[in-house]
Amino acid sequence: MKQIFKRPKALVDVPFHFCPGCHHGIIHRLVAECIDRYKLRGSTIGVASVGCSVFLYDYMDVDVLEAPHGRAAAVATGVKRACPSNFVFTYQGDGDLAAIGTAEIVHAANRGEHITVVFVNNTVFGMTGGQMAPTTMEGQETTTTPFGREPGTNGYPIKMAEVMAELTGTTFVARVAVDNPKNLMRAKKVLRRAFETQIKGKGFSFVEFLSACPTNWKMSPERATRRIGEEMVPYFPLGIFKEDNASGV
Amino acid sequence: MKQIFKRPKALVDVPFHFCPGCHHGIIHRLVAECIDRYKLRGSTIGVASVGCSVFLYDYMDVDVLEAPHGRAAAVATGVKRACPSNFVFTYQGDGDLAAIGTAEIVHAANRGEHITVVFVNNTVFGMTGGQMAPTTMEGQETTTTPFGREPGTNGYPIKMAEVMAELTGTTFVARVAVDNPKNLMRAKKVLRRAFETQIKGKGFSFVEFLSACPTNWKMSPERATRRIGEEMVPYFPLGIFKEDNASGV
Amino acid sequence: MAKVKFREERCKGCGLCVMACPKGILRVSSRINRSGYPVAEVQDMEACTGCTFCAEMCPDVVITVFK
Amino acid sequence: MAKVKFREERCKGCGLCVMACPKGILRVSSRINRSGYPVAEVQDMEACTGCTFCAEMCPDVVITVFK
Amino acid sequence: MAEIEFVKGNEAIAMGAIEAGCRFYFGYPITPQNDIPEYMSRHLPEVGGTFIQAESEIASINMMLGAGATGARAMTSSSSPGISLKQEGISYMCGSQIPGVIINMSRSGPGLGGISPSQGDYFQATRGGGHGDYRTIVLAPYSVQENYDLTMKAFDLADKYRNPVVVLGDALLGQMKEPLRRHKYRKKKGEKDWILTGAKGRSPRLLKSLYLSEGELTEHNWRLYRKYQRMKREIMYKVEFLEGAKLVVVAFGSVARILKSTVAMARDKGMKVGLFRPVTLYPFPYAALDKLSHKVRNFMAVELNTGQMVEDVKLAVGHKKNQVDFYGRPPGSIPSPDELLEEIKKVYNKRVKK
Amino acid sequence: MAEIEFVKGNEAIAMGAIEAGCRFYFGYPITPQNDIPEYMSRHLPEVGGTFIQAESEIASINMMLGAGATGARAMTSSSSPGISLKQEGISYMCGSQIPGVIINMSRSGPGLGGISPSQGDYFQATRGGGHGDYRTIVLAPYSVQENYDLTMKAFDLADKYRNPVVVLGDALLGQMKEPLRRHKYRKKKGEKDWILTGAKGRSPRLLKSLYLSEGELTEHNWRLYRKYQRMKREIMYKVEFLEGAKLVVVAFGSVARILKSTVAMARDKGMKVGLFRPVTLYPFPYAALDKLSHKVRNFMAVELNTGQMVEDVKLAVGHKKNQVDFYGRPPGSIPSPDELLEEIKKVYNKRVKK
Amino acid sequence: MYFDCIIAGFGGQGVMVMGNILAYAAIREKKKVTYMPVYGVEMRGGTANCTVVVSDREIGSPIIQRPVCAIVMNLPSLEKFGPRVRKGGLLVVNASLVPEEEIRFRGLQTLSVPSRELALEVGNERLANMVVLGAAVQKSGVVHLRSLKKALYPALDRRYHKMIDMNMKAMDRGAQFVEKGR
Amino acid sequence: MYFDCIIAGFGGQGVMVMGNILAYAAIREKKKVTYMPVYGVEMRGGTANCTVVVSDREIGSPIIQRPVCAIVMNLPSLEKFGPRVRKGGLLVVNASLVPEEEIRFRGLQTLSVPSRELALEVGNERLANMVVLGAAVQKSGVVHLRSLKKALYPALDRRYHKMIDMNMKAMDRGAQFVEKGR
Ligand SMILES: Cc1ncc(C[n+]2csc(CCOP(=O)(O)OP(=O)(O)O)c2C)c(N)n1
Ligand SMILES: Cc1ncc(C[n+]2csc(CCOP(=O)(O)OP(=O)(O)O)c2C)c(N)n1
Ligand code: SF4
Ligand code: SF4
Ligand code: SF4
Ligand code: SF4
Repeated sequence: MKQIFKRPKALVDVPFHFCPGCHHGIIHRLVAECIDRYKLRGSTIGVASVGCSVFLYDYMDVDVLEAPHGRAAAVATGVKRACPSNFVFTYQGDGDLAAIGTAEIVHAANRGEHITVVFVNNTVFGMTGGQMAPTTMEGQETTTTPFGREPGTNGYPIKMAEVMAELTGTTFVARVAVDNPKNLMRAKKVLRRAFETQIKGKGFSFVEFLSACPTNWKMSPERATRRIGEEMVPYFPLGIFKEDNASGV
Repeated sequence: MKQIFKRPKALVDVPFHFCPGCHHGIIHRLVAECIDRYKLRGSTIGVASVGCSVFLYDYMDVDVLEAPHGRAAAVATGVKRACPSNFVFTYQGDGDLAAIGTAEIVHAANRGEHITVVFVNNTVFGMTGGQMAPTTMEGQETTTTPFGREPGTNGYPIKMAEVMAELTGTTFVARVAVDNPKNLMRAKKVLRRAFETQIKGKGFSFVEFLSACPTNWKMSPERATRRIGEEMVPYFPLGIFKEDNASGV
Repeated sequence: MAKVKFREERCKGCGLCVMACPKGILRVSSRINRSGYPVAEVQDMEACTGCTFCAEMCPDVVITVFK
Repeated sequence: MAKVKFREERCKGCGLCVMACPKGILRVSSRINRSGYPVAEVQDMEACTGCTFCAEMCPDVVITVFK
Repeated sequence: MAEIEFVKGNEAIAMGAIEAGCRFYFGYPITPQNDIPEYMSRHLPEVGGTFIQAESEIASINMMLGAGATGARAMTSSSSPGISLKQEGISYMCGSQIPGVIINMSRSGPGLGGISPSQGDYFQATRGGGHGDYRTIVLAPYSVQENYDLTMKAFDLADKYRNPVVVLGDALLGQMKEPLRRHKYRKKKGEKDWILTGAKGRSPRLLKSLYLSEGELTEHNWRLYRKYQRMKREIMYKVEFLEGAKLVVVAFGSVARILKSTVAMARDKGMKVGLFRPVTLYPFPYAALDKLSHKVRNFMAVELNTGQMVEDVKLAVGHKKNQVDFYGRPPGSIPSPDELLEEIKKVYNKRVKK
Repeated sequence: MAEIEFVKGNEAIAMGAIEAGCRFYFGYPITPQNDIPEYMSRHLPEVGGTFIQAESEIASINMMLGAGATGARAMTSSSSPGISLKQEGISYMCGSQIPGVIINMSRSGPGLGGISPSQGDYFQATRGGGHGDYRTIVLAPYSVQENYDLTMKAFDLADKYRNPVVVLGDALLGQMKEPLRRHKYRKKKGEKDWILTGAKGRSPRLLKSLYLSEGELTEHNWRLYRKYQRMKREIMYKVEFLEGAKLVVVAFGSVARILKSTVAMARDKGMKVGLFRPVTLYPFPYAALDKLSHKVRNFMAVELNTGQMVEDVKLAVGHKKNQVDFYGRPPGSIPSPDELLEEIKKVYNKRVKK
Repeated sequence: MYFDCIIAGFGGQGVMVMGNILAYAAIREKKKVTYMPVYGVEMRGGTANCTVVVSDREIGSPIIQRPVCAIVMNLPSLEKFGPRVRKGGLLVVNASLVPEEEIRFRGLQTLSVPSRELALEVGNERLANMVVLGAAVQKSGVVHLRSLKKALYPALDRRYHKMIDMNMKAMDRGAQFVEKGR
Repeated sequence: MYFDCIIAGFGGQGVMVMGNILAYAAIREKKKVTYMPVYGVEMRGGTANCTVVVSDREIGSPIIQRPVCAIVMNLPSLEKFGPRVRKGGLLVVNASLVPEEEIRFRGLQTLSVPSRELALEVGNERLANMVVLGAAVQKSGVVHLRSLKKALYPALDRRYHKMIDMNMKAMDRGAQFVEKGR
């Protein structure tokens, strides 16, 4: 019998600190698979952000730099400009990227930095205990929207992939989910294209993952995973929003 | 004979400090005309930004608050939330709003704050001596792009009106120019609609003005004014990008 | 002929593998591992087709699949 | 019958009024005001239609128009 | 039991704020102070107030600047890294003389550091971490009750001096629970004749920090300087066990709280140790310490950092023949009363028993 | 004349940086230091370097953090309000031990203030305006030549200590022009074995500031503390007119430069006045001043603020029977040599001639 | 009087609520009290502990290096906090998760409570923490059992008030275990 | 030797370039020199001034309250800086923009240069600043006229080198005016 599914090599063999059923684990594995696939273990520099994924460096068998909250895209800009032949990615939550880090992601994208951004949208601030994120859905209860997010005062869930696609500087922009095997397989393929965008020197690539946070959604992992298809996908449609084959710059 | 054109009352009768041929003067006057038209002199709170227009308070006969560079939209949020029945506007340059202030404008817009944003895009940092702005055109020479803006390293001129229109929270988004009497008349009408949006409680309104900076473009006022139609308008199309008539929130 | 193997001490009993299995042969048992989580198990290994869905969906990389 | 009036000491000689005038009756003279700027002037007031274009375009609110 | 509640330190701050008339809160989540925005988001609407979770700490401080300019009582809260981001805004508020209350429930730095209590932000708070020659009043509570009381006081001081006021707590003071006695806030009188409300029936008002004409900014800075001097009226400190003390321990906030036990233990062992606790860190109680230094020769500063407030202690008493010793525990962990007793013993044996 | 150029202070900094091997510049425009980015944008490409005008000061410092982590020599520059915004990033760089050079050509605060020279950022620079218990080396040039030399030195120190280094100038030092003698940079030896370059053939490396396991962060902070102590080796200062001095004026940067004239004038008038100029503001030359205080009784700190460095002077010499006087000109204008002479006379007459 | 204790266990075992109830009970008895929680970084799992200090005088430090009493709900907590208990102090151990042989500390009073079994007797294994708390209070006498039970009202969220009866029973069962040795 | 002066005028009158040329001339003569510009806030218009200090010893302050010499190109500058010139110092005035009757300062040497007229003679009124500079140098003797002319090469941007001849002529004309009184 042959082993047809195994742990990617780039994923250090230690247990994740994530909560049961958290999709961060799946997304970490997909990133590691790509590092393996494109033989990037020796040339990758990862930029970890602040959020539940801050321990990225404990899990990825590559060089990692920790960025201040929200600034991963600026940090990655510095890294990539200094080391243009390395593969550079950021891994950021929706608080990190779409709230405090808005200016940094918009301008890194607009400059067309040759980096790959893995963006995890779980509609809450996970690490800090479930406060509202810019992506929190209308009516969703969080610890800072105890009566549900009300657009009149708290604004609307922001669609980052769409905003990114609007910027001239971006080359590849997509939104995926890993809530069922079908979506997950598609996410894999999309993530590969994002990696290839950078590897081929074509510019800025951005993949938004819809992700479950059972803990802060106060749902069972199963219920949380189903919520993605039921509530999130209708508002945050999946797909490739932009794929520019011109040689980036 | 009747006086058919006069200085608006809301515009304090002192000389502007602007350079000869700078469009800031025209735009200031248009704002003052709207304050007169809607009788807002006693209820307006203006938020001045940092840039050539920092002295807004010397010219507008209304209460004014000075915001730190880039933060006018956040400051205006605080003002408007505290004084919901006052008329609140910001007046910001493209360095202020589209560079350092990106996060603040995106999120004020996304929250649908009931404020009016007057955004002056002159493709440079005027006050600091003509450095590149996020809106600087491809190939344009500035003091920090001495060989012309090259998108590969400096990124692309950002189209703020389009980005604003993409956000669910905005009600009224438009781009105008004041480079000739026809465009100017249209700009007046558009600005009125932006004012009305707030007055009627319909939400966030945003008007981007294409504006000439003869000094830093190193052009005569006439040449600079012509550049708007020749170079800017083709890239930054004029028009109303969004007009939402539903009662804001 | 296929086989799935669970690295029990890593399992957090989230049940995403159970959701993913098209054959419905997985379940979260009442056995508790050292970390205090109930662990997933196969009820009917014979029926496994080796589709790897469970392994793909497992956030904690608990499962390996052989065929 | 229309008339434009210039508040000379405010003029900066930018010439935007000249550009705007559909009748082409304005020009920037060689007279210098107290701030050191050459000032705009009307060459042929008779031809003025009172369209207000010059006044609208003047960044320094130098011009008032009567009709 | 009606009036005594058992309350978390962070919540006491939020309660104090609302009681003192704070109706606007702007903040961005960060551990270990999230109970404050969470409490505010639930309870401000009940009193007609506004809670905004801003997109960042920078946006928060600037929203507060905006609300404060209209005369509203407003607050923002964060913890160390978030407070660093607010420095420019704080400098602007000082320059434009706009009041507001800033809570720093500090954690361990530098950088992301950790979420344990720390006093590494003493310099930042007392010397103005932002640019320019400004100061903010800094209040340092050491109990849940003081969290409540001093937050209320902070609003009065902010309005009185038209200046931001910082309440400097830390993870320990935010997380601990103690009984709290709420009391009614008595409103200070006084109109705000500088606020922006629209210039109806009056000439326009302006709040700014830019002064460009010759000499204007220097004059403005002198004005601010005189104001900071006037703030000395607000100096607060607490002393304990001073009778016959041969060694006075100087400490604030959480470590002063821990030292309360330590000093009691030392007294039990017959050591003549006293405790001096600055409650206002700016203005610092120099004069009081100076006065004390006529009676006591030996001082020991204890901090949860490698030496910040100790400089103020030296500036206060160092000009005489006094000894100022120091024990610092760098951010990352907290010493127990027993550990601190050991450190005090060392100094006591060296200085007093020698 | 070949090697002597007549150069603006800001440009000398940019030239020194490029000569010292700086190949990455990240900045955001702000008066009065725009010559630096402007020079860099023109000349970095000539040496294969990269200039980025970032979207903000925060982005700039974080780009520098990224480039510095890969071992590249990188710089950012700004002026007061922009430096306030970099404080969080500086704290992270210290925590993660990433080198980099930060230029602050400071202007007048608080808030937007004005663009005249000022020394209102002394506390921010020397005590860490950001959160946590960190320090950065601070170099204070006082001539165009020193702008050049000390910027070069800043890169070496940054690498040597794996720590950000601040060069603290101001509008005067940035705008003035003087002859400059450029000299070749001699590269310090030493491999960087901690940099991120991809883990080819080695185990992965990690640069971070988060330490959560018990005791880890305290230990990390002790390590940093010991490093800051080691920096004392780098202390630099300059003295003039010390022979027989009865009053020593202590000042740094632009005001020290102005005082050079004043003190010469005082000597001409027969007043025994000397000048002590700290060149490293952190670490501060406490020991040297202390030593001097055995010979001289009277000190006078002069600053372009209402009193910051004077605290360090007091900490250095205040424990003896010394007098420390102070003259401060708040941000907004600069005193002339004559005006300063008047101030020195007052002190001299009171202390020395009494 | 002065009493301090550390209560420790896995996240999810309800150690924080134990500390809270004890603190409220002390307040009922007009004592001074401080409560100090310590969480790990992870949202779920990891360890959690809290410190409760009760006294009739004003309380100094809310954190304690060497407590008079420790209540440990699992093995890692025993290992961490057991050795810290003061000589002559009280160590209360959740015997359902900690093997008897691990408990060997000299000079302490130890109380092993088979919490799971007793909780199941009362009706629900999730009441284990209340059983242990009842036992600890009965043994230490820091507050009256009566006060502890009354403290459930202010300490529990209103949503859980319907379960107060069950919780009281569990406390009684723990106390009874101390009295009767079973 | 020690010499310091303030050169002041409207933005656009070229006072900064005057200061620069003077500084370069001093460098040619192996003297120490500092140059300090002061701008207004506005990009255009407003006032501009700079201070040049020349000495054969190391220079202290680059800014000067009471200069040995002031060169004022317009009335506001005369009003601001005239009174500041040291007793016995030199005041050079651009007579084309400053009416003679405004110049009444005691104890100073004054030199009024009809710069516009002289510049027009040389061919271009924009050379007025060079005329005044030539006159000031001739009068004060701070540097040789020769050095001043040579200093045009390093001081002017290469783009303007084709105009160096004209500039030299203007300087000569200014010097001549001092010598001949016309
Ligand atoms: C400057 C600063 N502000 C705030 C924080 C606190 N903080 C840490 S993570 C986080 C947000 C986490 O949410 P997200 O980015 O969505 O990631 P998730 O945890 O959900 O994966 C916040 C606000 C911080 N560390 N630094
Ligand atoms: C924090 C901070 N950074 C930078 C500056 C310097 N600054 C002042 S105005 C400005 C940009 C001006 O450009 P823009 O907003 O386009 O307005 P304009 O002057 O062109 O009208 C900058 C960078 C500042 N004052 N504060
Ligand atoms: S809190 Fe949410 S995002 Fe964070 S690890 Fe748990 S489930 Fe995942
Ligand atoms: S610099 Fe440009 S934007 Fe500023 S006032 Fe002059 S012309 Fe207008
Ligand atoms: S998906 Fe993985 S962690 Fe979750 S229950 Fe299945 S095997 Fe366990
Ligand atoms: S537009 Fe106005 S300022 Fe310009 S030349 Fe005409 S009148 Fe003068």
